[in-house]
Amino acid sequence: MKLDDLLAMWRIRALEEKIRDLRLEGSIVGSVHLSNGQESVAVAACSQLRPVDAVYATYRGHGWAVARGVPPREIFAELLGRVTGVNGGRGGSAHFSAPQHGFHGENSIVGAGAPIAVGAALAGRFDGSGRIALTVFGDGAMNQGAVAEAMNFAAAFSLGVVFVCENNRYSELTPIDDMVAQPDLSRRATALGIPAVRVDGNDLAQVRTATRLAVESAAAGRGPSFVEAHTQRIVGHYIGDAEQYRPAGELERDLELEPIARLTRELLAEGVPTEAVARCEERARAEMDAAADAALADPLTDPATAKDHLYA
Amino acid sequence: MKLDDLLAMWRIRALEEKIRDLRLEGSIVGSVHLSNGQESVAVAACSQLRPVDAVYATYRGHGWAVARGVPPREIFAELLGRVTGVNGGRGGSAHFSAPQHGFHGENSIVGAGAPIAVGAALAGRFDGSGRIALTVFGDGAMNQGAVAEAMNFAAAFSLGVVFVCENNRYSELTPIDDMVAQPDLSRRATALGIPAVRVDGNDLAQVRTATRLAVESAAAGRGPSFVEAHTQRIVGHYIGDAEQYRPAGELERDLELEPIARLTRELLAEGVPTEAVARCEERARAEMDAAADAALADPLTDPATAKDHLYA
Amino acid sequence: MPEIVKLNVGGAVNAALARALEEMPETLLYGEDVAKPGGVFGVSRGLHKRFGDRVFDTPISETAMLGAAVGAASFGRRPIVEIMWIDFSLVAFDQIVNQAANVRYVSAGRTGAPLTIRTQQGSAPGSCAQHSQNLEALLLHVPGIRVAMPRTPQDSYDLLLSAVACDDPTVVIENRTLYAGPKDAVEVGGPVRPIGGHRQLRSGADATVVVWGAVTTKVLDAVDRLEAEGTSVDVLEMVWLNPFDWDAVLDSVGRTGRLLVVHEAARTGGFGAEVVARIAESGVALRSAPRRVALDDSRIPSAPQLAAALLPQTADVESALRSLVAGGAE
Amino acid sequence: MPEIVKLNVGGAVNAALARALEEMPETLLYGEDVAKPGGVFGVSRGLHKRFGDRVFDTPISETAMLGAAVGAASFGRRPIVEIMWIDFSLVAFDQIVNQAANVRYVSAGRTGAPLTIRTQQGSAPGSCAQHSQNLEALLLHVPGIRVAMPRTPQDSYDLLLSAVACDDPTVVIENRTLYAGPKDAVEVGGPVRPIGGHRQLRSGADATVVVWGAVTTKVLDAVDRLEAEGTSVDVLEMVWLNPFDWDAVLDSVGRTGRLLVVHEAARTGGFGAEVVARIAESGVALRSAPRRVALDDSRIPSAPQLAAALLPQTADVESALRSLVAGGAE
Ligand SMILES: Cc1ncc(C[n+]2csc(CCOP(=O)(O)OP(=O)(O)O)c2C)c(N)n1
Ligand SMILES: Cc1ncc(C[n+]2csc(CCOP(=O)(O)OP(=O)(O)O)c2C)c(N)n1
Ligand SMILES: [Mg+2]
Ligand SMILES: [Mg+2]
Repeated sequence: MKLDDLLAMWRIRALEEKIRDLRLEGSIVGSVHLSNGQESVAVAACSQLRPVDAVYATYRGHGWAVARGVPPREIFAELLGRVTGVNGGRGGSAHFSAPQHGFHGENSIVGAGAPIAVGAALAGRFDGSGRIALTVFGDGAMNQGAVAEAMNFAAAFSLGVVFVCENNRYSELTPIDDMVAQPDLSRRATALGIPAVRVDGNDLAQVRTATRLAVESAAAGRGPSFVEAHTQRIVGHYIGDAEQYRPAGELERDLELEPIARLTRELLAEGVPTEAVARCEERARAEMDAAADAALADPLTDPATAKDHLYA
Repeated sequence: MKLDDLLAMWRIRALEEKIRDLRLEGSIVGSVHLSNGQESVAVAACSQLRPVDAVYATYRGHGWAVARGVPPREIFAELLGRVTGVNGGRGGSAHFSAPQHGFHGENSIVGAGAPIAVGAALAGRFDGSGRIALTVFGDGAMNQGAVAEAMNFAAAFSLGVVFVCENNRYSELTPIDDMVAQPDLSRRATALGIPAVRVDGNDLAQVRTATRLAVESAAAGRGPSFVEAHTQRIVGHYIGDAEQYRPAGELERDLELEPIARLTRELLAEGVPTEAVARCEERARAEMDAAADAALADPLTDPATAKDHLYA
Repeated sequence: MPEIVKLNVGGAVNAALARALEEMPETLLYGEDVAKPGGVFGVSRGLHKRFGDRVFDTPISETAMLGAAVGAASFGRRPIVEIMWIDFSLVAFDQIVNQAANVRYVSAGRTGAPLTIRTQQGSAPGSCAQHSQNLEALLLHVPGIRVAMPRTPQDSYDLLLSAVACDDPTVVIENRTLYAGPKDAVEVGGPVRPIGGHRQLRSGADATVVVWGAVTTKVLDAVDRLEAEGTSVDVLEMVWLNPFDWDAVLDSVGRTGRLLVVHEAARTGGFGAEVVARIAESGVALRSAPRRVALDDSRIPSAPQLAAALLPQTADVESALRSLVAGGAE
Repeated sequence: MPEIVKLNVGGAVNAALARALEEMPETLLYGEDVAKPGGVFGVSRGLHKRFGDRVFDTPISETAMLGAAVGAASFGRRPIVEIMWIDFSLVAFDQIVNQAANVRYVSAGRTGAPLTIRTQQGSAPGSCAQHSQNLEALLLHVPGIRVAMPRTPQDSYDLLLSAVACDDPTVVIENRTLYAGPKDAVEVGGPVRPIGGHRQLRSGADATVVVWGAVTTKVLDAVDRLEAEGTSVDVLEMVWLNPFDWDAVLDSVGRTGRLLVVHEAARTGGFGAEVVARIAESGVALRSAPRRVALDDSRIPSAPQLAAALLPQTADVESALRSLVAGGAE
């Protein structure tokens, strides 16, 4: 079980690192946002969702897609502009979706995914699917009006939405604490009548429990919940970020806290054989290398199709 | 003192009723929003402001303009499209301003005045004026993202802004309690780190105290405050509103609660002679009749000037 | 089975909404004050009583309203959202341009956003600058968004139903000055037509007027005056702006050799420019230079006499037509 | 006193910001990540250190940022606000269109909103649909808003200073693909010019190309190819879109009798339509029908090969010019 978690997190980490390599070598172009260090939130939260449920993420959404079961090859292919990409390369790193896997898309407009998730829950109320929606966004997105409106809208109509705020302490290059007077962001949800909790995002169990309760209450028609998961990104905001904003020693501390290092320590402490632990990383990397190679071998999407699907 | 308050409130009431008459007889055209029943909030709040301070109101702002000292004749003239109007008729009932009186304008976009008020306070920080800004909006505006963003922005930078929410229980024709899960709107401010109070808006003393403390702390550089003033409008949302949304008996109760009736009762109970009390209304009505007549006698703004001032 | 009933524009919109809610269980109708109060213009009166929870009032949160429509639509609902004034859409423009317009295209057709935004625009005596704009041109520059602008009771009924049935995000722009207008015979219950097309309001040989929106009635007044003097004019009302019936305009101008475009929106950057540009690019032979009558680029003042000086009037259309026809008359 | 320094576009913007902050104590510079981090494109590097509190980072609250600019500007500050991508302005469009644009007009000149919005737009390889749009046409349909679009280091320096000095709300639209471009000799410290005007990049007799933005370099490549074959073309880069130098365009087309407008924004409803329409309305004699080269109306896909198929390329401009010149060649 814990080894499965480790493997699941390694899959995301390995995917992100492979994407980074492809970006640095130039096979992938454009701005790319990695989720290294935040894998536990996606893995634990998605473990509590059912296929019918809808996830709305941000440009930092590769890990959430993987955790939802989107095939890595289709993600690599998407970022590589291949016809096998989940959107044939139209979405790219920051804006792809795979509805067939319950992954209803990244969004590159900060905060914009929250109201859309509310709509998915609204549909769930009428289509008998029992669907609930989970939308994840960052600490900085809490200052975007769209998120405040979405939370009140869901609260007023007790819609089944789980609002997950991945608080990684930075909004791009700026510390969230410099941009708010009240650092406890979860209070904003409470003030709207939404049950809210703050959890250690590096602790899979805490995120699982918080998400399970949120999903249960949403599914039971008791309305939205809010989960503030404290986490950290151990890479730049985007590939190429010089990260000059980090105080000395912070990254070192974060590398201790981050969920893969943490779970690895736990497993070894529990006496799980080193090989078993190491195999998770090896297996994940092998899978991602294979997926990337397959995607690289796939054909580029034909430019002749570039105008398709603008209208129904 | 209390008689002055009564006169000040009657001035607003008489202005609004005169505007209603002019609207119904067709001299004023277009949609008009009256503040009958909410006069105490404007009178008490403005009594705590200095000339340098900036007030930002909404389309329901006639009373705030009067309380700021904008000459009634110039308000009537504005609504009548006269050259003597504060904006020569360009603003009209819902969008006029009189900066020379510290009234920086009504706004017809719900919530939009709040961020602008934040900017006035921002300027105050740099121009050595000591200016603070007061922005008033309704209960419904609390659900507009702009207000949430403005409050956090002011809180994060401790800008001198007083946020006044006139909670009159309705957003146009819809009860605010149907549109929120947490009816205590002031909690939203608290959650952002903004000191917030809820007061009986019909009690001049409560509004005065709350505003005084807010203005002091803003002027002292301690940042924004939030005042939720519970009030009621005893007329329609706009002239012509059928008010079918009112439960039976509500208006009757509100007519007991509204500040002019309330203060009148107080004064008579304190033994103030009926004539002295009655004189406030008579005087106010006489002033407003005279102001309206003067405005009606003023020339219409020349259409040849309609294109002026689009650019500097 | 189709029947004829007497309805004004407000009644026609109400009838179309009722039919959509009746025949398409996946429709939802919501917006500020639309349910219990029946809408600030009374256009959705009775629908909450009749259809219950599928018709509801919302907080004053346009971004949440439109975002919710995008999400619900991608799951098979057909939300019909009222944005009370088109001016208010600007607080939530992201959800139209960056969200709704992208769903189908970016997902390569795997999902879509079949939502309808009902709004209204235009100047009315006394309305302030923030309640008077004509903003169709902003939407017409956004690939992926359909736009309709009905004016008559029949079109108000028909176009709204076509919009709701359409699988693209569609904005239906009404005009509040028309809701309470005179009743007219409206065929209801007929087949729901596909989107697109125009209305040929007058037929003539001397000039083509392309127009949309409430100002169309001013155009007809001006044209009728000229007709009395023997000048015959083709008047095309473009009730659908996207898709736009380019063939009809090209065909008419090809016959008349003269073009006047009239809209209430600001001239510069208005969609009239696109119409004039396409005609110019088409190379069709013109007998005189094309013209536009539109808002004389400005904000809109509240005082009626000031607004009237800036907005297109019948006299402006008439004199523009006279010079247009005089041009190349030889 | 003016001096010549070598700067790329990013450096030129930085120098202009530094000068504005230095010479105009009423200026403020703020936006997301602009202060301590120096901007996501490094364009405001060093300014927070040098000018302290007048340069600050903001929450991700575009509506608050722009509203605060309107308020501060009406009290005599000159806020320079960075909106990181023009696409993001859509979450706050109300503050530009319904607020900033109305202040001076509605107050009948009693107050104003002398604010500057610095933003950047356009497609870049791999950028997603929400980070690729060219939206100048939306702003150009809003009376009251000035719009500039610099491309060279010199114009990036000059236009920004003119915008800050201008008493109208002004949007300066840069292009992120140009910031890190080659350095060029830039005259800094010279007199701040009034807004308006254009750049005559090539002079010729056979056709006029009107263009703005980064695509201008593609136009020059295409024009140079034709020049080599003896076709001479007038190229006007409209670095100011509002005010727009109509006289210059009319004069040029009057001489060449042929017009091509090129922009990266979507064709339909783009500002190119306004340029073609004004030429058509002017009645100036044309030797062949005017043309536009622009984004082939679409959302913008992330994959470079897909975006390239939709965006204007040098070859598109070249072939458009060839047919333009072939037309009416007799
Ligand atoms: C409306 C909007 N404003 C600004 C941006 C630019 N931007 C992209 S990511 C980002 C920071 C978001 O921070 P946070 O919400 O904490 O998420 P994180 O990147 O830390 O996961 C910003 C400002 C945007 N994409 N959309
Ligand atoms: C952004 C926006 N959405 C909707 C409206 C239409 N509208 C005008 S007033 C109003 C109700 C506002 O209610 P509240 O904030 O409580 O103020 P009150 O009218 O009660 O004083 C609405 C929805 C608007 N003007 N602006
Ligand atoms: Mg963050
Ligand atoms: Mg209210």
